[in-house]
Amino acid sequence: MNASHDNSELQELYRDLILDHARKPRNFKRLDNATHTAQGINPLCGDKLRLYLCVDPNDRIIEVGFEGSGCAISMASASLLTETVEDLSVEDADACFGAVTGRLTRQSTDIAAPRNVDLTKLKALDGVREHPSRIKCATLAWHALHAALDPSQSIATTE
Amino acid sequence: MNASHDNSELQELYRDLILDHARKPRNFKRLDNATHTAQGINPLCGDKLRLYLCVDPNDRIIEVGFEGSGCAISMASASLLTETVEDLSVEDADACFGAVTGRLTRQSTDIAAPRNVDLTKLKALDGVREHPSRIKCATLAWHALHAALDPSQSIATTE
Amino acid sequence: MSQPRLNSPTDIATCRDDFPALHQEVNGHALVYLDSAASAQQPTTVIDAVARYQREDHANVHRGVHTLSHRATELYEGARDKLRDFVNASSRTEIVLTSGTTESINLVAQSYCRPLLQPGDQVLITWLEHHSNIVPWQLVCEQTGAELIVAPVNDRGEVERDQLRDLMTERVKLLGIGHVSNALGTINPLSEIIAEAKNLGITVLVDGAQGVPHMTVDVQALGCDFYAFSGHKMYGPTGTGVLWGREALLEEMPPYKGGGDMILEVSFDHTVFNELPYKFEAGTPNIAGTIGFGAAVDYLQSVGLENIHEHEKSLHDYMVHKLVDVDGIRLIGTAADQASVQSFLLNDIHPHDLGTILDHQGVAVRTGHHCAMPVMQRFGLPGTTRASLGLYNSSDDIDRLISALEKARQVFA
Amino acid sequence: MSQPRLNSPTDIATCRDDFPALHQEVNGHALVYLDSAASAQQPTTVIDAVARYQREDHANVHRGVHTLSHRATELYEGARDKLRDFVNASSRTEIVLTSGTTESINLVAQSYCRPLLQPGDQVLITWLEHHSNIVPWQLVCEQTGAELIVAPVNDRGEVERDQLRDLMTERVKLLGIGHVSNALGTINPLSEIIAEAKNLGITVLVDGAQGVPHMTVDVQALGCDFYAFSGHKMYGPTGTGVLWGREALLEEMPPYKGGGDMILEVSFDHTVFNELPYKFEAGTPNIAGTIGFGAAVDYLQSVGLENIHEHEKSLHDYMVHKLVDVDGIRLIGTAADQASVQSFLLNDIHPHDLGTILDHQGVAVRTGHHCAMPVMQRFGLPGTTRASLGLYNSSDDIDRLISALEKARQVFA
Ligand SMILES: Cc1ncc(COP(=O)(O)O)c(C=O)c1O
Ligand SMILES: Cc1ncc(COP(=O)(O)O)c(C=O)c1O
Repeated sequence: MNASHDNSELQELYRDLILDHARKPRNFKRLDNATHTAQGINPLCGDKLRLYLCVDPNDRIIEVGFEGSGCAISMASASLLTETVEDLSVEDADACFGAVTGRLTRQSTDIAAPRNVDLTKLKALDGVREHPSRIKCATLAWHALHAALDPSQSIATTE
Repeated sequence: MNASHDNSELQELYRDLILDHARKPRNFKRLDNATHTAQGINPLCGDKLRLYLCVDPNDRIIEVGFEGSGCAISMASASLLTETVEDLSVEDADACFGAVTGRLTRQSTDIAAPRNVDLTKLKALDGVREHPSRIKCATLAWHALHAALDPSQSIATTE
Repeated sequence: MSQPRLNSPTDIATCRDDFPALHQEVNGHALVYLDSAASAQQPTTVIDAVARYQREDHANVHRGVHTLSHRATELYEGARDKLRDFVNASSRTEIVLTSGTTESINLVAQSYCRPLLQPGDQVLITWLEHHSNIVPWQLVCEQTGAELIVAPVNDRGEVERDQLRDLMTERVKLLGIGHVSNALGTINPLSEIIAEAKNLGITVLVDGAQGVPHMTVDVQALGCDFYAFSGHKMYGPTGTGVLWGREALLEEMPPYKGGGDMILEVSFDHTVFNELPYKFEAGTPNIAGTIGFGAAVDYLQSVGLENIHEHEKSLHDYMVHKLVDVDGIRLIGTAADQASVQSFLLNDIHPHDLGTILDHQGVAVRTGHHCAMPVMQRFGLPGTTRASLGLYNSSDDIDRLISALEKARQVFA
Repeated sequence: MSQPRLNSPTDIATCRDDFPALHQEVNGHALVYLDSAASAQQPTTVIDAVARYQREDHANVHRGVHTLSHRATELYEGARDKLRDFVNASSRTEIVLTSGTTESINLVAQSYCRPLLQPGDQVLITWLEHHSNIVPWQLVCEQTGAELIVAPVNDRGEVERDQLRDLMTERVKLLGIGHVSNALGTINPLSEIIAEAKNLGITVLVDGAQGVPHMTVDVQALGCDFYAFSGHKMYGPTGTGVLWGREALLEEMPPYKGGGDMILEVSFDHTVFNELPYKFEAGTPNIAGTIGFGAAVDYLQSVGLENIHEHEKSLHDYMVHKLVDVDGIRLIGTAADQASVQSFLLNDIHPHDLGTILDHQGVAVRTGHHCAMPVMQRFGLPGTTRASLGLYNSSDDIDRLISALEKARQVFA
């Protein structure tokens, strides 16, 4: 394998968009008025974050925030998540969970994203598919989203 | 390996003397007036016996008995033991323990039997040396003897 | 990285070829291995899966981002998936990997029973049990002041159903019962017994060590709460085992051992335990062994448990048929429903002597109490000689056993 | 049946050839394995000893009169003898075979401490400990009402001796301390610490998981009461380990698990436990793994622990020397006395990302909390990247690490 191939695969994983979101995560804040929250823990590498959602009476997510620490992939994924699900209905947000995790794990390619949601930006995460040990980093925030929307859960792990 | 060799090795182990002592163990009795006693357990096969000694004030073993159940080798060995150590001093009896176990395990050939004791009959047990998993059966009663003479022990196992 | 499997189902008649240990001479005779109930031999696929893992894929599991660590984790967790499928657990979180049946049962005794049992409570077992399904309960009863009670068996070696039923009261907090007796071969009518226990709200642990090698096990259909088994009784490596437990029960139980892997977060004020099944898996596990365990599942499934059951049943019938013709034989264990395990006595020859004489002729049997002293006491015996069959045995093996027994009669004539 | 060993001492420079796993490409690059502190690779002699046993000698141990069972028992107990010799225990009865360090420590927590500890008593550990030397004590303290107290470490990652001394009072019933920190490489000055503890009558357990691979261990000279270690950190199989304990202590302790092999006699009124070490060894053990563990001892002794220590020390010096020249590096763990383990950070690159980038270049390191979260918290870090060296590493491996780190800086530039 030559060095340029090397670099291109690494650059596929650490795209500029990822590095940008990792360095300057959007909506990196605690929401004191959150109606839903959940923690995500990846015991493998110690990634740990808490996701906050404000859901209005019509089941629309009106504000999203997160706090925590972790690798570039998990931070970028959480940051992208906050941009994606803000303003969605709870149902659509959960469908995004299915679509994104299905896409990254290649397990369920048939879960379509909701029509009205554009997941193009999230393709930036596709590089993890070549790095199986990193998939859990990319899905961590999404599992936390799913857990936050499910009243029976409060900690999401990626195991 | 031909059949006659087969048989000869088995007959070496189960000599007539062994089978005779196994079927009609000598001194197979509990001594209610025992001064020393110890149990021998071979957890491998469930052989279990109790040895009784009456030792007089001059440290001479004046009576020996045993009870228990076990394989032919362990019963015959116990029976032969009782014949051997009766009338010996405690010291000589313990020397016999060393000589017999040393001989059977081939570990310490240099432990000589006491001069005044004839261990010839015990050569009948030599067949076990070709059957390593049976050595413990042959030494069980001897370990019990050693334990009985050692005030700090009460159960001897062959492990 | 998983070992190649035949696509066509393996023919049971040729299985013997898959087991290298069977192809050797012992004391000048071709080995006849009739001790599978103690530990089965392993097929080449299992031995190779272990060796290949050690040579190519080894690293610690669950902990690393590097390639070998990922490969090791995938192989290890892949074995868990196979085991889930093998006993039809409803989820992989219910498959706790242990070092064997003994550890699985101790886990339940300490994590489930110890916090629960009060003086006056009872744990119920049967006279048939292996020490591994007795002593853990004795220990926890002593620790908690609860009482161990025991259902008797009849002269054929079957649990006395009426008396077992009478012992099931609301004082009983757990019933621990073997699937198949390793000493006598008795197959317990588990479905009925479990249904009776569950009707009374009694938690049921099945010691499946001797169940899984011989028949299809479906833990959901059985209806028990815990099912424990070992890799080495089913053609896998020793030092591997499973505790299957219902998720709802496992969820409530405190951890058994503390250490790496079983925690999410450790600090000196506050430690958060990991999810199932990892909460019960502290420390670096037996990785290679577990991968071999998975390969053993593949092997059993390629042969087919139905085929194994049928093959062993007809061999066992043949063995009993031949044994009863031997002068001076006495069968111990004659249950109506029996696995391919047979205990017996020959004249007054002590089993240990008989074992030596058979070994001398290349026939490997087990002699003694079979780690089931109480059932030996029940029959008033210090031990028996036991021939136990695996999928690789044949009627030739039985014939060799029979002629070796004849020789023993001569030696002790 | 034991594997052939070279008569001449193995030259450390050629040891690499003995380890098949090291001779492979990962992600298109020759593998550089710098994760031996998580689990070491195994030499061919170990892999072959395991496979040969499975192919030729397997049967259950301690239980059978037949030839295979006897061979298996001899090999298994032979490994115990090698281990006795390896740590210079005064008797083989002091070598309890376990599934690993984690189980060894849990055994002491449950069998030694649990019956002993009262509210008001303390167990003392340090901030350096691995979770396996923390959580078992947390559990037993919770069970008994005793208190877990912790000696701090300084900025170099060394235990604060004065504060450790101050914490040693007559309330402390046990000190649990690592020989070598797996996260920072710190070698604790055990002889002095143990002497202080023993002066006060405090029982001392040493977590030796990271000690045995790197230096000669003499448990009698150390003066501790328990020493726990794992096979897989010293080039043997996972799922194997030892608890060494002083006979007088082991003798007094109740059994840990119940089951086959740990008893002399079982009846429902009265069970007699087996002698040491068997009292603590319930159930069928990891036979093949333990035989491999014995082969690992042979291997280490053929190379010579002095040679290993020297080789690793000079490599570690070289690694530190090279690392400090890398722009943006920060070493974590700079104790005066350090084993061949080095944690570090590179700029603000998260260790997990760094691990991926190194792996991508064939360099296997460990990243994260290393099962030692408290010491990570002590340094205010979620984790580090850790390169740990084994006897098979070379300066080329270090050079590959350094250039891979340079590449990482570019990717995150
Ligand atoms: C210092 C230390 N203690 C304990 C352990 C636990 O060892 P094991 O996982 O083999 O039980 C490890 C390794 O993981 C270690 O490095
Ligand atoms: C019925 C039964 N239960 C439990 C065990 C214990 O299994 P292990 O020794 O693998 O823990 C055995 C085998 O020894 C057995 O036959």
